Amino acid sequence: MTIRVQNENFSIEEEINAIKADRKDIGAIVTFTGTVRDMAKSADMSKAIPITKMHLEHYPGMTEKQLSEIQAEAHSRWPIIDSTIIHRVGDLFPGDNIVLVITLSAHRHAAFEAAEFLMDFLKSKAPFWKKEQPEEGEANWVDARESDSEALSRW
Amino acid sequence: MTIRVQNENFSIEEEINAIKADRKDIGAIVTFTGTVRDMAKSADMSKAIPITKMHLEHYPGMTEKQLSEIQAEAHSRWPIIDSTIIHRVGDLFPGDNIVLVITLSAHRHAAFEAAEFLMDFLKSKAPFWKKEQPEEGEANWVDARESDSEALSRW
Amino acid sequence: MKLLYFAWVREKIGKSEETVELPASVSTIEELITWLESRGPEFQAAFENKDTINAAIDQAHVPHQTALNGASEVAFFPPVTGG
Amino acid sequence: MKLLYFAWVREKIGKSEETVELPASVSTIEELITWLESRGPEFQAAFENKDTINAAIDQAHVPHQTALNGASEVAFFPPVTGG
Repeated sequence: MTIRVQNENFSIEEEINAIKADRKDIGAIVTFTGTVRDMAKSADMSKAIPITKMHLEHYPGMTEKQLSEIQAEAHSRWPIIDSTIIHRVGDLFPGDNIVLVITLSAHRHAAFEAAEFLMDFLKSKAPFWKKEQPEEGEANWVDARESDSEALSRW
Repeated sequence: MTIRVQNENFSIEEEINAIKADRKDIGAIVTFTGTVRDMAKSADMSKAIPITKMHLEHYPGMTEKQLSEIQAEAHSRWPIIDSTIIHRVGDLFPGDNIVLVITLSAHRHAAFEAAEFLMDFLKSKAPFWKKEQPEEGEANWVDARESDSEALSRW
Repeated sequence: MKLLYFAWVREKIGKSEETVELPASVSTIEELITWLESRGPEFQAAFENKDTINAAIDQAHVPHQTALNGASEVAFFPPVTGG
Repeated sequence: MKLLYFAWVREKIGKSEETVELPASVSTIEELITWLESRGPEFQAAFENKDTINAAIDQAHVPHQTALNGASEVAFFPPVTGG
Protein backbone atom coordinates (compact mmCIF):
# COMPACT_ATOMS: atom_id res chain seq x y z
CA MET A 1 0.00 0.00 0.00
CA THR A 2 1.68 3.16 -1.28
CA ILE A 3 0.85 6.74 -0.26
CA ARG A 4 2.93 9.71 -1.37
CA VAL A 5 2.52 13.49 -1.29
CA GLN A 6 5.08 15.20 -3.50
CA ASN A 7 5.70 18.16 -5.79
CA GLU A 8 7.35 16.12 -8.56
CA ASN A 9 5.39 14.55 -11.38
CA PHE A 10 4.78 10.79 -11.42
CA SER A 11 4.88 8.15 -14.16
CA ILE A 12 1.69 6.07 -14.28
CA GLU A 13 3.55 3.17 -15.91
CA GLU A 14 6.36 3.20 -13.33
CA GLU A 15 3.88 3.28 -10.49
CA ILE A 16 1.92 0.35 -11.96
CA ASN A 17 5.14 -1.61 -12.42
CA ALA A 18 6.26 -0.85 -8.86
CA ILE A 19 3.00 -2.03 -7.30
CA LYS A 20 2.46 -4.96 -9.67
CA ALA A 21 6.07 -6.17 -9.36
CA ASP A 22 6.12 -9.75 -10.69
CA ARG A 23 2.75 -10.74 -9.21
CA LYS A 24 0.74 -13.01 -11.50
CA ASP A 25 -2.51 -13.20 -9.53
CA ILE A 26 -3.68 -9.78 -10.76
CA GLY A 27 -6.42 -9.70 -13.39
CA ALA A 28 -7.47 -6.06 -13.26
CA ILE A 29 -5.60 -2.77 -12.90
CA VAL A 30 -7.55 0.49 -12.71
CA THR A 31 -5.85 3.90 -12.66
CA PHE A 32 -7.37 7.32 -12.12
CA THR A 33 -5.33 10.41 -12.97
CA GLY A 34 -6.62 13.89 -12.19
CA THR A 35 -5.12 16.70 -14.29
CA VAL A 36 -5.16 20.51 -14.19
CA ARG A 37 -7.71 22.04 -16.58
CA ASP A 38 -7.02 25.38 -18.26
CA MET A 39 -10.52 26.72 -17.59
CA ALA A 40 -12.53 27.19 -14.40
CA LYS A 41 -16.03 28.38 -13.55
CA SER A 42 -16.25 32.03 -12.50
CA ALA A 43 -17.36 32.68 -8.88
CA ASP A 44 -21.01 33.15 -9.96
CA MET A 45 -20.73 30.01 -12.19
CA SER A 46 -21.92 32.09 -15.16
CA LYS A 47 -18.84 31.65 -17.33
CA ALA A 48 -15.57 29.76 -17.80
CA ILE A 49 -12.38 31.73 -17.19
CA PRO A 50 -8.84 30.83 -18.35
CA ILE A 51 -6.48 29.51 -15.65
CA THR A 52 -2.70 29.88 -15.88
CA LYS A 53 -1.58 28.18 -12.63
CA MET A 54 -2.90 26.00 -9.82
CA HIS A 55 -1.39 26.02 -6.32
CA LEU A 56 -2.00 22.97 -4.08
CA GLU A 57 -1.66 23.37 -0.30
CA HIS A 58 -2.06 20.53 2.19
CA TYR A 59 -1.86 19.68 5.90
CA PRO A 60 1.31 17.57 6.27
CA GLY A 61 0.73 14.69 8.66
CA MET A 62 -3.06 14.81 8.54
CA THR A 63 -2.98 14.24 4.77
CA GLU A 64 -1.06 10.98 5.09
CA LYS A 65 -3.24 9.92 8.06
CA GLN A 66 -6.48 10.56 6.16
CA LEU A 67 -5.23 8.86 3.00
CA SER A 68 -4.16 5.79 5.03
CA GLU A 69 -7.60 5.57 6.61
CA ILE A 70 -9.36 5.90 3.24
CA GLN A 71 -7.03 3.27 1.75
CA ALA A 72 -7.58 0.85 4.65
CA GLU A 73 -11.35 1.32 4.29
CA ALA A 74 -11.17 0.50 0.55
CA HIS A 75 -9.11 -2.62 1.26
CA SER A 76 -11.64 -3.75 3.86
CA ARG A 77 -14.61 -3.25 1.51
CA TRP A 78 -13.22 -4.81 -1.69
CA PRO A 79 -10.84 -7.71 -2.43
CA ILE A 80 -8.07 -5.34 -3.47
CA ILE A 81 -4.61 -6.88 -3.86
CA ASP A 82 -2.81 -3.55 -3.53
CA SER A 83 -3.31 0.18 -4.14
CA THR A 84 -1.38 3.41 -4.65
CA ILE A 85 -2.35 7.02 -3.90
CA ILE A 86 -0.05 9.85 -5.03
CA HIS A 87 -1.04 13.51 -4.71
CA ARG A 88 1.03 16.45 -5.89
CA VAL A 89 1.31 19.76 -4.00
CA GLY A 90 2.84 23.16 -4.82
CA ASP A 91 2.57 24.98 -8.16
CA LEU A 92 1.04 23.07 -11.06
CA PHE A 93 0.07 24.17 -14.57
CA PRO A 94 -2.68 23.31 -17.08
CA GLY A 95 -2.23 19.76 -18.37
CA ASP A 96 -0.15 18.72 -15.32
CA ASN A 97 -1.02 15.61 -13.31
CA ILE A 98 -2.49 16.31 -9.83
CA VAL A 99 -3.42 12.93 -8.39
CA LEU A 100 -2.98 9.23 -9.17
CA VAL A 101 -4.95 6.32 -7.74
CA ILE A 102 -4.15 2.72 -8.73
CA THR A 103 -6.09 -0.37 -7.63
CA LEU A 104 -5.13 -3.98 -8.34
CA SER A 105 -7.59 -6.85 -8.03
CA ALA A 106 -8.28 -10.31 -9.42
CA HIS A 107 -11.45 -9.00 -11.12
CA ARG A 108 -12.44 -5.72 -12.70
CA HIS A 109 -15.52 -4.79 -10.69
CA ALA A 110 -13.65 -4.53 -7.36
CA ALA A 111 -10.80 -2.58 -8.96
CA PHE A 112 -13.20 -0.04 -10.54
CA GLU A 113 -15.31 0.38 -7.40
CA ALA A 114 -12.34 0.75 -5.06
CA ALA A 115 -10.68 3.35 -7.33
CA GLU A 116 -13.85 5.42 -7.53
CA PHE A 117 -14.36 5.08 -3.76
CA LEU A 118 -10.77 6.23 -3.09
CA MET A 119 -11.24 9.30 -5.30
CA ASP A 120 -14.63 10.20 -3.81
CA PHE A 121 -13.27 10.03 -0.26
CA LEU A 122 -10.00 11.73 -1.12
CA LYS A 123 -11.98 14.64 -2.63
CA SER A 124 -14.07 15.10 0.52
CA LYS A 125 -11.78 14.05 3.36
CA ALA A 126 -8.11 14.58 2.48
CA PRO A 127 -6.85 18.05 3.53
CA PHE A 128 -5.79 19.54 0.20
CA TRP A 129 -6.80 22.99 -1.04
CA LYS A 130 -6.54 24.39 -4.56
CA LYS A 131 -5.87 28.02 -5.43
CA GLU A 132 -6.38 28.99 -9.06
CA GLN A 133 -4.58 31.82 -10.81
CA PRO A 134 -6.82 33.26 -13.53
CA GLU A 135 -5.28 34.89 -16.59
CA GLU A 136 -6.42 38.25 -15.19
CA GLY A 137 -6.79 39.32 -11.55
CA GLU A 138 -6.20 37.74 -8.15
CA ALA A 139 -5.74 34.03 -7.43
CA ASN A 140 -8.86 32.41 -5.91
CA TRP A 141 -9.29 29.50 -3.52
CA VAL A 142 -11.45 26.92 -5.26
CA ASP A 143 -14.87 26.38 -3.66
CA ALA A 144 -15.79 22.88 -2.55
CA ARG A 145 -18.37 21.34 -4.88
CA GLU A 146 -21.60 20.03 -3.43
CA SER A 147 -21.46 17.15 -5.93
CA ASP A 148 -18.27 15.94 -4.20
CA SER A 149 -19.90 15.52 -0.80
CA GLU A 150 -22.99 14.05 -2.48
CA ALA A 151 -20.74 11.47 -4.15
CA LEU A 152 -20.03 9.97 -0.71
CA SER A 153 -23.66 9.00 -0.14
CA ARG A 154 -23.25 6.31 -2.78
CA TRP A 155 -20.89 4.31 -0.56
CA MET B 1 -11.04 7.46 -30.86
CA THR B 2 -8.47 4.68 -31.03
CA ILE B 3 -9.15 0.97 -31.55
CA ARG B 4 -6.39 -1.57 -32.08
CA VAL B 5 -6.15 -5.37 -32.10
CA GLN B 6 -2.54 -6.54 -31.94
CA ASN B 7 -0.22 -9.23 -30.66
CA GLU B 8 2.40 -6.80 -29.32
CA ASN B 9 2.30 -5.42 -25.81
CA PHE B 10 1.25 -1.80 -25.22
CA SER B 11 2.57 0.95 -22.96
CA ILE B 12 -0.19 2.51 -20.83
CA GLU B 13 1.76 5.75 -20.50
CA GLU B 14 2.47 6.04 -24.23
CA GLU B 15 -1.19 5.40 -25.03
CA ILE B 16 -2.30 8.06 -22.51
CA ASN B 17 0.19 10.54 -23.97
CA ALA B 18 -0.95 9.76 -27.53
CA ILE B 19 -4.63 10.35 -26.75
CA LYS B 20 -4.09 13.28 -24.37
CA ALA B 21 -1.64 15.03 -26.74
CA ASP B 22 -1.38 18.63 -25.51
CA ARG B 23 -5.06 18.99 -24.62
CA LYS B 24 -5.61 21.03 -21.47
CA ASP B 25 -9.38 20.59 -21.08
CA ILE B 26 -9.03 17.11 -19.58
CA GLY B 27 -9.57 16.74 -15.83
CA ALA B 28 -9.91 12.96 -15.49
CA ILE B 29 -8.13 10.00 -17.08
CA VAL B 30 -9.27 6.46 -16.24
CA THR B 31 -7.43 3.37 -17.48
CA PHE B 32 -8.39 -0.27 -17.16
CA THR B 33 -5.80 -2.95 -17.89
CA GLY B 34 -6.73 -6.63 -17.93
CA THR B 35 -3.86 -9.05 -17.30
CA VAL B 36 -3.33 -12.82 -17.56
CA ARG B 37 -3.67 -14.60 -14.20
CA ASP B 38 -1.58 -17.68 -13.45
CA MET B 39 -4.52 -19.59 -11.94
CA ALA B 40 -7.94 -20.56 -13.31
CA LYS B 41 -10.99 -22.35 -11.94
CA SER B 42 -11.22 -26.02 -12.84
CA ALA B 43 -14.15 -27.04 -15.09
CA ASP B 44 -16.27 -28.03 -12.06
CA MET B 45 -15.24 -24.77 -10.29
CA SER B 46 -14.04 -26.82 -7.30
CA LYS B 47 -10.40 -25.80 -7.40
CA ALA B 48 -7.86 -23.40 -8.90
CA ILE B 49 -5.41 -24.85 -11.41
CA PRO B 50 -2.10 -23.34 -12.55
CA ILE B 51 -2.07 -21.82 -16.06
CA THR B 52 1.08 -21.55 -18.17
CA LYS B 53 -0.24 -19.88 -21.35
CA MET B 54 -3.30 -18.11 -22.70
CA HIS B 55 -4.22 -18.07 -26.39
CA LEU B 56 -6.50 -15.29 -27.64
CA GLU B 57 -8.47 -15.82 -30.88
CA HIS B 58 -10.72 -13.22 -32.51
CA TYR B 59 -12.92 -12.55 -35.53
CA PRO B 60 -10.99 -9.98 -37.60
CA GLY B 61 -13.33 -7.37 -39.00
CA MET B 62 -16.20 -8.08 -36.65
CA THR B 63 -13.98 -7.30 -33.65
CA GLU B 64 -13.20 -3.80 -34.89
CA LYS B 65 -16.84 -3.26 -35.89
CA GLN B 66 -18.15 -4.30 -32.46
CA LEU B 67 -15.54 -2.25 -30.61
CA SER B 68 -16.40 0.82 -32.73
CA GLU B 69 -20.08 0.42 -31.89
CA ILE B 70 -19.38 0.01 -28.17
CA GLN B 71 -17.10 3.03 -28.23
CA ALA B 72 -19.65 5.18 -30.10
CA GLU B 73 -22.30 4.14 -27.56
CA ALA B 74 -20.04 5.18 -24.64
CA HIS B 75 -19.36 8.54 -26.28
CA SER B 76 -23.09 9.11 -26.77
CA ARG B 77 -23.92 8.28 -23.14
CA TRP B 78 -21.16 10.22 -21.34
CA PRO B 79 -19.32 13.49 -22.03
CA ILE B 80 -16.13 11.64 -22.98
CA ILE B 81 -13.43 13.73 -24.67
CA ASP B 82 -11.69 10.71 -26.19
CA SER B 83 -11.11 6.99 -25.60
CA THR B 84 -8.79 4.13 -26.53
CA ILE B 85 -9.44 0.39 -26.73
CA ILE B 86 -6.51 -1.97 -27.36
CA HIS B 87 -6.90 -5.77 -27.22
CA ARG B 88 -4.09 -8.27 -27.66
CA VAL B 89 -4.47 -11.59 -29.52
CA GLY B 90 -2.25 -14.66 -29.98
CA ASP B 91 -0.18 -16.31 -27.25
CA LEU B 92 0.06 -14.52 -23.90
CA PHE B 93 1.57 -15.56 -20.58
CA PRO B 94 0.78 -15.02 -16.88
CA GLY B 95 1.36 -11.38 -15.93
CA ASP B 96 0.97 -10.19 -19.55
CA ASN B 97 -1.40 -7.38 -20.49
CA ILE B 98 -4.52 -8.48 -22.41
CA VAL B 99 -6.66 -5.38 -22.82
CA LEU B 100 -6.42 -1.62 -22.27
CA VAL B 101 -9.27 0.86 -22.07
CA ILE B 102 -8.63 4.59 -21.57
CA THR B 103 -11.30 7.27 -21.12
CA LEU B 104 -10.70 11.03 -20.92
CA SER B 105 -13.26 13.44 -19.55
CA ALA B 106 -13.52 16.83 -17.86
CA HIS B 107 -14.78 15.13 -14.66
CA ARG B 108 -14.08 11.82 -12.97
CA HIS B 109 -17.55 10.30 -12.79
CA ALA B 110 -18.04 10.18 -16.57
CA ALA B 111 -14.54 8.78 -17.11
CA PHE B 112 -15.08 5.98 -14.55
CA GLU B 113 -18.55 5.06 -15.80
CA ALA B 114 -17.57 5.05 -19.46
CA ALA B 115 -14.49 2.87 -18.80
CA GLU B 116 -16.53 0.33 -16.85
CA PHE B 117 -19.25 0.39 -19.53
CA LEU B 118 -16.66 -0.21 -22.28
CA MET B 119 -15.21 -3.20 -20.39
CA ASP B 120 -18.62 -4.70 -19.59
CA PHE B 121 -19.70 -4.51 -23.23
CA LEU B 122 -16.35 -5.62 -24.61
CA LYS B 123 -16.53 -8.71 -22.37
CA SER B 124 -19.99 -9.67 -23.65
CA LYS B 125 -20.07 -8.42 -27.25
CA ALA B 126 -16.58 -8.33 -28.77
CA PRO B 127 -15.68 -11.60 -30.55
CA PHE B 128 -12.60 -12.72 -28.60
CA TRP B 129 -12.10 -16.23 -27.20
CA LYS B 130 -9.56 -17.36 -24.62
CA LYS B 131 -7.96 -20.79 -24.52
CA GLU B 132 -6.03 -21.62 -21.36
CA GLN B 133 -3.11 -24.05 -21.20
CA PRO B 134 -3.00 -25.67 -17.76
CA GLU B 135 0.29 -26.86 -16.32
CA GLU B 136 -0.92 -30.44 -16.93
CA GLY B 137 -3.22 -31.75 -19.66
CA GLU B 138 -5.06 -30.29 -22.65
CA ALA B 139 -5.71 -26.60 -23.30
CA ASN B 140 -9.33 -25.56 -22.56
CA TRP B 141 -11.56 -22.91 -24.07
CA VAL B 142 -12.60 -20.60 -21.24
CA ASP B 143 -16.33 -20.70 -20.44
CA ALA B 144 -18.28 -17.45 -20.58
CA ARG B 145 -19.15 -16.22 -17.10
CA GLU B 146 -22.75 -15.51 -16.26
CA SER B 147 -21.60 -12.52 -14.19
CA ASP B 148 -20.34 -10.91 -17.41
CA SER B 149 -23.72 -10.95 -19.13
CA GLU B 150 -25.38 -9.88 -15.87
CA ALA B 151 -23.00 -6.89 -15.72
CA LEU B 152 -24.76 -5.49 -18.83
CA SER B 153 -28.08 -5.14 -17.05
CA ARG B 154 -26.62 -2.25 -15.05
CA TRP B 155 -26.40 -0.05 -18.15
CA MET C 1 -22.20 -17.69 -48.89
CA LYS C 2 -19.08 -17.56 -46.75
CA LEU C 3 -19.24 -19.41 -43.44
CA LEU C 4 -16.79 -18.73 -40.59
CA TYR C 5 -16.23 -20.81 -37.46
CA PHE C 6 -14.35 -19.72 -34.33
CA ALA C 7 -12.87 -21.21 -31.13
CA TRP C 8 -14.24 -24.67 -30.24
CA VAL C 9 -16.87 -24.48 -32.99
CA ARG C 10 -13.98 -24.19 -35.45
CA GLU C 11 -12.08 -27.04 -33.75
CA LYS C 12 -15.09 -29.40 -33.76
CA ILE C 13 -15.90 -28.69 -37.41
CA GLY C 14 -12.24 -28.92 -38.33
CA LYS C 15 -12.01 -25.81 -40.47
CA SER C 16 -12.13 -22.07 -39.96
CA GLU C 17 -14.08 -21.12 -43.09
CA GLU C 18 -15.74 -22.39 -46.22
CA THR C 19 -17.90 -21.11 -49.06
CA VAL C 20 -21.19 -22.95 -49.60
CA GLU C 21 -24.13 -22.96 -52.01
CA LEU C 22 -27.29 -23.10 -49.89
CA PRO C 23 -30.43 -24.97 -51.00
CA ALA C 24 -33.30 -22.56 -51.67
CA SER C 25 -35.16 -23.98 -48.65
CA VAL C 26 -32.59 -22.53 -46.19
CA SER C 27 -33.66 -19.00 -45.30
CA THR C 28 -32.83 -18.47 -41.59
CA ILE C 29 -29.87 -19.12 -39.25
CA GLU C 30 -31.88 -21.96 -37.65
CA GLU C 31 -32.42 -23.62 -41.02
CA LEU C 32 -28.76 -23.09 -41.89
CA ILE C 33 -27.73 -24.93 -38.70
CA THR C 34 -30.10 -27.84 -39.53
CA TRP C 35 -28.66 -28.03 -43.05
CA LEU C 36 -25.05 -27.94 -41.69
CA GLU C 37 -25.87 -30.80 -39.27
CA SER C 38 -26.97 -32.91 -42.26
CA ARG C 39 -23.45 -32.56 -43.70
CA GLY C 40 -21.70 -34.80 -41.17
CA PRO C 41 -20.97 -35.80 -37.58
CA GLU C 42 -18.43 -32.97 -37.09
CA PHE C 43 -21.24 -30.44 -37.62
CA GLN C 44 -23.60 -32.43 -35.38
CA ALA C 45 -20.93 -32.31 -32.65
CA ALA C 46 -20.34 -28.57 -33.10
CA PHE C 47 -24.05 -27.72 -32.90
CA GLU C 48 -24.94 -30.26 -30.21
CA ASN C 49 -26.00 -27.46 -27.84
CA LYS C 50 -27.35 -25.05 -30.42
CA ASP C 51 -28.64 -22.58 -27.85
CA THR C 52 -25.12 -21.83 -26.67
CA ILE C 53 -23.81 -21.08 -30.18
CA ASN C 54 -23.75 -17.43 -31.21
CA ALA C 55 -24.41 -16.40 -34.81
CA ALA C 56 -23.40 -13.27 -36.68
CA ILE C 57 -24.62 -12.12 -40.09
CA ASP C 58 -22.22 -9.80 -41.88
CA GLN C 59 -20.34 -9.27 -38.59
CA ALA C 60 -23.33 -8.34 -36.42
CA HIS C 61 -24.75 -10.56 -33.63
CA VAL C 62 -28.18 -11.98 -34.55
CA PRO C 63 -30.72 -14.36 -32.95
CA HIS C 64 -31.14 -17.78 -34.60
CA GLN C 65 -34.57 -16.84 -35.99
CA THR C 66 -33.02 -14.16 -38.19
CA ALA C 67 -33.51 -14.42 -41.95
CA LEU C 68 -30.33 -14.74 -44.02
CA ASN C 69 -31.70 -12.32 -46.60
CA GLY C 70 -28.79 -12.43 -49.01
CA ALA C 71 -26.09 -12.27 -46.30
CA SER C 72 -22.59 -12.68 -47.69
CA GLU C 73 -20.90 -13.81 -44.45
CA VAL C 74 -22.31 -15.89 -41.59
CA ALA C 75 -20.23 -16.81 -38.53
CA PHE C 76 -20.79 -19.32 -35.70
CA PHE C 77 -18.92 -19.18 -32.39
CA PRO C 78 -19.21 -19.86 -28.65
CA PRO C 79 -20.09 -17.07 -26.19
CA VAL C 80 -17.24 -14.54 -26.23
CA THR C 81 -14.64 -14.52 -23.44
CA GLY C 82 -12.24 -11.65 -24.18
CA GLY C 83 -11.25 -8.70 -22.00
CA MET D 1 -1.94 23.99 22.43
CA LYS D 2 -0.74 24.23 18.85
CA LEU D 3 -3.15 25.85 16.40
CA LEU D 4 -2.83 25.44 12.63
CA TYR D 5 -4.60 27.41 9.89
CA PHE D 6 -4.85 26.47 6.21
CA ALA D 7 -5.83 28.01 2.86
CA TRP D 8 -7.99 31.15 3.15
CA VAL D 9 -8.37 30.70 6.91
CA ARG D 10 -4.57 31.02 7.12
CA GLU D 11 -4.57 34.02 4.79
CA LYS D 12 -7.29 35.87 6.72
CA ILE D 13 -5.63 35.25 10.09
CA GLY D 14 -2.24 36.11 8.64
CA LYS D 15 -0.30 33.17 10.05
CA SER D 16 -0.09 29.44 9.49
CA GLU D 17 0.41 28.36 13.10
CA GLU D 18 0.77 29.52 16.69
CA THR D 19 1.01 28.04 20.19
CA VAL D 20 -1.55 29.36 22.69
CA GLU D 21 -2.42 29.02 26.37
CA LEU D 22 -6.18 28.56 26.59
CA PRO D 23 -8.28 29.96 29.45
CA ALA D 24 -9.75 27.14 31.59
CA SER D 25 -13.25 28.10 30.37
CA VAL D 26 -12.47 26.95 26.79
CA SER D 27 -13.30 23.25 26.51
CA THR D 28 -14.79 22.68 23.01
CA ILE D 29 -13.97 23.66 19.42
CA GLU D 30 -16.95 26.05 19.51
CA GLU D 31 -15.62 27.79 22.60
CA LEU D 32 -12.13 27.89 21.10
CA ILE D 33 -13.53 29.70 18.02
CA THR D 34 -15.36 32.23 20.26
CA TRP D 35 -12.16 32.84 22.22
CA LEU D 36 -10.13 33.27 19.00
CA GLU D 37 -12.65 35.81 17.69
CA SER D 38 -12.08 37.88 20.85
CA ARG D 39 -8.41 38.18 19.86
CA GLY D 40 -8.92 40.53 16.92
CA PRO D 41 -10.66 41.46 13.66
CA GLU D 42 -8.49 39.05 11.59
CA PHE D 43 -9.97 36.12 13.57
CA GLN D 44 -13.48 37.57 13.29
CA ALA D 45 -13.00 37.75 9.51
CA ALA D 46 -11.67 34.19 9.31
CA PHE D 47 -14.57 32.75 11.34
CA GLU D 48 -17.30 34.98 9.85
CA ASN D 49 -19.10 31.91 8.43
CA LYS D 50 -18.23 29.43 11.18
CA ASP D 51 -20.39 26.67 9.76
CA THR D 52 -18.23 26.43 6.66
CA ILE D 53 -14.97 26.08 8.65
CA ASN D 54 -13.71 22.54 9.23
CA ALA D 55 -11.92 21.61 12.44
CA ALA D 56 -9.48 18.78 13.14
CA ILE D 57 -8.22 17.63 16.54
CA ASP D 58 -4.88 15.84 16.41
CA GLN D 59 -5.32 15.42 12.61
CA ALA D 60 -8.82 13.94 12.63
CA HIS D 61 -11.96 15.73 11.38
CA VAL D 62 -14.33 16.63 14.26
CA PRO D 63 -17.64 18.50 14.63
CA HIS D 64 -17.53 21.90 16.37
CA GLN D 65 -19.24 20.50 19.48
CA THR D 66 -16.28 18.22 20.18
CA ALA D 67 -14.45 18.59 23.51
CA LEU D 68 -10.76 19.52 23.26
CA ASN D 69 -9.90 17.05 26.02
CA GLY D 70 -6.20 17.75 26.21
CA ALA D 71 -5.70 17.87 22.40
CA SER D 72 -2.18 18.91 21.44
CA GLU D 73 -2.96 20.12 17.89
CA VAL D 74 -6.11 21.80 16.56
CA ALA D 75 -6.46 22.88 12.92
CA PHE D 76 -9.00 25.10 11.14
CA PHE D 77 -9.50 25.09 7.38
CA PRO D 78 -12.06 25.53 4.59
CA PRO D 79 -13.79 22.52 3.00
CA VAL D 80 -11.13 20.49 1.17
CA THR D 81 -10.77 20.74 -2.62
CA GLY D 82 -7.99 18.33 -3.60
CA GLY D 83 -8.03 15.48 -6.07
